[in-house]
Amino acid sequence: MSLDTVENAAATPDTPLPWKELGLKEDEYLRVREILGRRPTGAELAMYSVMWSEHCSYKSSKVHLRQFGEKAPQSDAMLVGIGENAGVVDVGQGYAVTFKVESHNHPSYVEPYQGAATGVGGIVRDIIAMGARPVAVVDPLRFGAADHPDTKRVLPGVVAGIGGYGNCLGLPNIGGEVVFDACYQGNPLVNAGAVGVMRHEDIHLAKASGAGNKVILYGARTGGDGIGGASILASETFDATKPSKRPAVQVGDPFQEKLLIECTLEAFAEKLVVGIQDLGAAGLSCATSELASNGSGGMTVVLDDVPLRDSTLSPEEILMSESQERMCAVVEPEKVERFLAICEKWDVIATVVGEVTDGDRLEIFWHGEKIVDVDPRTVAHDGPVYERPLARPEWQDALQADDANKLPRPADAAALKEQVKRVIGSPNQASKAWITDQYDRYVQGNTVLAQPEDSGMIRVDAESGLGVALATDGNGRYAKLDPYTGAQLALAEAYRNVATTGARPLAVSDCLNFGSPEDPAVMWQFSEAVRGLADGCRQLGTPVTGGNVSLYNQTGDVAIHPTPVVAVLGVIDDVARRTPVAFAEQGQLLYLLGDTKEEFGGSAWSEVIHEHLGGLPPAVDLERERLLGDILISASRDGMIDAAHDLSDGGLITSVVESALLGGNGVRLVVPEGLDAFTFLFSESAGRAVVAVPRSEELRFTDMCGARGLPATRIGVVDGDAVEVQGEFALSLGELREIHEGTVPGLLA
Amino acid sequence: MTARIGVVTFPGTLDDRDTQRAVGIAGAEAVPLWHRDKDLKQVDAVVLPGGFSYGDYLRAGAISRFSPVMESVIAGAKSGMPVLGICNGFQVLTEAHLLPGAMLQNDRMRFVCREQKLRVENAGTAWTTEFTAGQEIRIPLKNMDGRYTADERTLDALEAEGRVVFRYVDTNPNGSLRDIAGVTNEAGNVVGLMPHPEHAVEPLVGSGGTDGLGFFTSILRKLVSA
Amino acid sequence: MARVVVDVMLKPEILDPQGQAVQRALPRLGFEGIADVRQGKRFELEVDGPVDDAVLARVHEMAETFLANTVIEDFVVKVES
Amino acid sequence: MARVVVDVMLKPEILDPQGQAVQRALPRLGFEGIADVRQGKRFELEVDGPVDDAVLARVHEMAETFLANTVIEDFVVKVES
Ligand SMILES: Nc1ncnc2c1ncn2[C@@H]1O[C@H](COP(=O)(O)OP(=O)(O)O)[C@@H](O)[C@H]1O
Ligand SMILES: [Mg+2]
Repeated sequence: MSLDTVENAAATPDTPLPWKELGLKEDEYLRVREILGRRPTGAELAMYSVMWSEHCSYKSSKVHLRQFGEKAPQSDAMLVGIGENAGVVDVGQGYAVTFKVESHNHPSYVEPYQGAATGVGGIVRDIIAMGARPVAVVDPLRFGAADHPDTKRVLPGVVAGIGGYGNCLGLPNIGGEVVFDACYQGNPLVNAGAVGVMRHEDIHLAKASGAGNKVILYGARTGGDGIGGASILASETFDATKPSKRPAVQVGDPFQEKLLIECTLEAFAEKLVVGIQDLGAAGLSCATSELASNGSGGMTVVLDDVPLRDSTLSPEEILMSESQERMCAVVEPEKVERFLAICEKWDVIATVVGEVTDGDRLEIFWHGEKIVDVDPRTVAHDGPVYERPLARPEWQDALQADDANKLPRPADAAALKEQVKRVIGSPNQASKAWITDQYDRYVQGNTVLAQPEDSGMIRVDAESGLGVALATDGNGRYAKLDPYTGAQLALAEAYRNVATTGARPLAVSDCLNFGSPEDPAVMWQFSEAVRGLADGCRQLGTPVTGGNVSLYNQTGDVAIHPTPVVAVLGVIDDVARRTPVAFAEQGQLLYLLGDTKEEFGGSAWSEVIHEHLGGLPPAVDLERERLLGDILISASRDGMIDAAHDLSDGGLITSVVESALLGGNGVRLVVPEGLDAFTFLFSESAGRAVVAVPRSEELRFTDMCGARGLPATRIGVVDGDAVEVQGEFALSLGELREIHEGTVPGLLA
Repeated sequence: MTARIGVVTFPGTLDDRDTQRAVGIAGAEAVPLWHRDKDLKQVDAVVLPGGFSYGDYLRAGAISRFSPVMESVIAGAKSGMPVLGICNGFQVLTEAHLLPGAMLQNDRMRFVCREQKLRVENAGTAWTTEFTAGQEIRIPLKNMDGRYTADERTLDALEAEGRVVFRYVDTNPNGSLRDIAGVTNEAGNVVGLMPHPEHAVEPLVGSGGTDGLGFFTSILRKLVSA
Repeated sequence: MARVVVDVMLKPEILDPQGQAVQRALPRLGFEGIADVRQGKRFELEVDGPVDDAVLARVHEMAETFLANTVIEDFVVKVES
Repeated sequence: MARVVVDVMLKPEILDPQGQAVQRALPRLGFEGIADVRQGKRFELEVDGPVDDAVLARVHEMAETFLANTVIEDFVVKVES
């Protein structure tokens, strides 16, 4: 097709365009025509189609996500809320922290290494775009069954990709999750999160203001990455079946991204940047339309000036390219030279490609002709919004009626011991060191806690000891049984993990992984999960600062378990006060905080021993979570406890074994009155933690719990070199270590 | 007057800030050096820190070795200036032929990050006098290309001349020949090792120990008493 | 024993950060006039017995399913003489 | 534009875990009869102008000083036709 200019489009209203092949619905295409008052040019169609995609426009999820704003608790900590590249919270002493989680699920299934690697790259650019220095990454992961052959293809590649990219960027990996479940067989979930730190005055936003300011594209050259669709526009025939020479897979270049981080931060430090935007999904289409629509004026862009890796790219393809490791900055004219000099210092290619105007149009030129002339808001913000039908699945009642509490329990002590071994050695409860040892957790020299601690913790200020903690959690089994409660349990667990290390939870980010929004059952799960999370955040006083939605995670008609992954960020005044997981001192007393009930729905025990999923998930009591958190934080601050570990999937026995193995010390446990050994060891009641109390602090600690009304039950002592449950069984640390640490290498090596 | 210790930044260097901090904690003055500058700013010693300079593309250290700053480092090293290469810095030193041998991908073909036990074999180099021979220390190790390799003759010579400075104990994490974790040149002023002493200088962060501090106090003592 | 070689290169449209890093370093080392560098892998396979069409077909299959990642890489099978 | 290829392989006496891992995996994948596998690197250089002896000599030097680490690797320079 010859160049499709704006003029040409106005003159040829009837030229058919491949809007369908680009993923637009007919009414959406008609909206575009209505907005423009003519047919779009090929380039305009390219822009609208990517920006109005589910991924970029949140068209199915928007109506639900609004609750995060509407129900947001009052929080003085919130500096930048939902809608920017990432939210920003105040952590005191003039520091601000930004954090976010994103998904790279589908690319990681196609090409595990590169898919996961570019996922890390994308989330880190979001953090830089806020003005922050990235200080850590986390990686919540979910794979198919541990023993499925395809898991052996996907998992090692994903882990190597996350490590390959993150390690090369110099970002410590401080936490994450690894979950195996057959429901993720064709849809692994590769979520990646990042945290960044800045001073308050360094916060930057994605907006282009000030007529005459220059738009600078810098970083990698633009290639034909991820533009399968746009290539149709470039062809004569609009033939979608023609094999595309454009790569379907993006290859990451972490070295380039490291340079991008350094030169961007240097430009920030010299106050050279008016507005900034990373290039992720939808590439230049997204960056230019968002920068322009968030600013005060319009923008012109000359596409011929974009540095290309592939000279055969058409203008439509350049606009849609998702080539990695690129950023876009708006810079005042007199500062351009200095900005370019900094890029040159870091060997980063930088080019002025456009200018902010005092109009209100985004105009894009190619070979001197105008090929785009749009109101940028209509591209970036006025995408379609759907109220998709939702319906509670008809199987939900039967699932909940299939009560896990009725499953046969171990008949005697020998059977109990056997089941403990099976649960501890099950892929989901076993040590993930084989995976996390592939991640650098020390780089930057500020890592206070990393895996396998309850939350990662980074020192922010070496003088004062100010630090931040981050934990991510999600349990798809719970959410399948009850999405509302499941989302709250994910929030509660991440909140508890942060508090267990002694940090005060401040804010939340999330990554909502679900099946197809066109399935009313999935949409119901989604709406319930969002409602649960929003209600929970209001109650706990931790606002949602941003997040990500990943839909269409399904194989054929079968969706994954609804999997809301929740990240909680906390702050600690002095990292010297942090509480680790390991039982480090013999003789210390073990206390169980919280109430233990018979709650086995969705439990690890029901999964491992009975391959069962049914019943109701554990009940949530967020006031109790808050009280537990307050106690753990006070106890850490006042030096009353030396170790703490939250209880979650796998129950008390799993947590105690982990703490014992990490500290290299055994424990003697006594089943508390009123509980049977089985429930004591395996129940997954929420709102609980186990703590190790020095004898000298026992009274002070139990007095505090008593005064504030938190049940604290003495359950044993750190002692010997075995995990012993009195009157039931004992397992030596050596045997436990073999079971716990041998499973994952055995599956993957 | 305290010693001035240069810390080089190549594109892709990661542990430069940590190394500067470690130098400062030891009581010396850290002087940042940039790869494009031949000027060593009159430093008394140089550290090449860890990271992925040039992405470790081609081979770890292979591209950095040709940078302008390395011309001066090579000249300085040959005339006795103390030089320490940590991880990627060690790789640069072997690529620059200031240290014998070469580094290959770990035998397990995965990145490895762990707390590593080492034995100090030579406490006489510029960077190890605060240790005693035979002492065991724990510092973090993290690398993809850490398998130290040289031909048998070279290895025998290194052993005979006491130029193996550190050896891995308990676990050989990357398949290094003869468990070698670090070596020195004939003069003992240039030392390279794979593990990261700069991540073990404060009790609270990194691996939690302070066994790495000895590297920096060793050089400080040598320079100040010289 | 005969040797069969499999050369695996990134597809031309795929970004090759390694090759680019090499290319950008060359002028600094005094090597001008190299317009492009691509870096790939070379596998040398020592085959028991003679290399006939059947063996080559098997190596081809091996390359396709295992040695190369055909999502991003192309490969060529050659008999080394 | 002409193409010059530099093949870089580990010296025979150097352990090649990547090659070994490939070799070990082959029988599991149903490929028998491969006695040894070595994995190396292949560089494709696009040269501006004709490839004469002077150019080849320069590429040779480039390989020796830069593309290969001759402590552990051997290399071969070839003109691709
Ligand atoms: N993919 C991963 N990357 C980094 N750390 C991980 C990963 N998976 C698990 N971890 C870490 O391992 C530890 C145990 O994980 P998990 O049992 O899921 O913790 P919890 O149940 O307390 O949330 C935690 O410190 C967690 O951050
Ligand atoms: Mg935990």
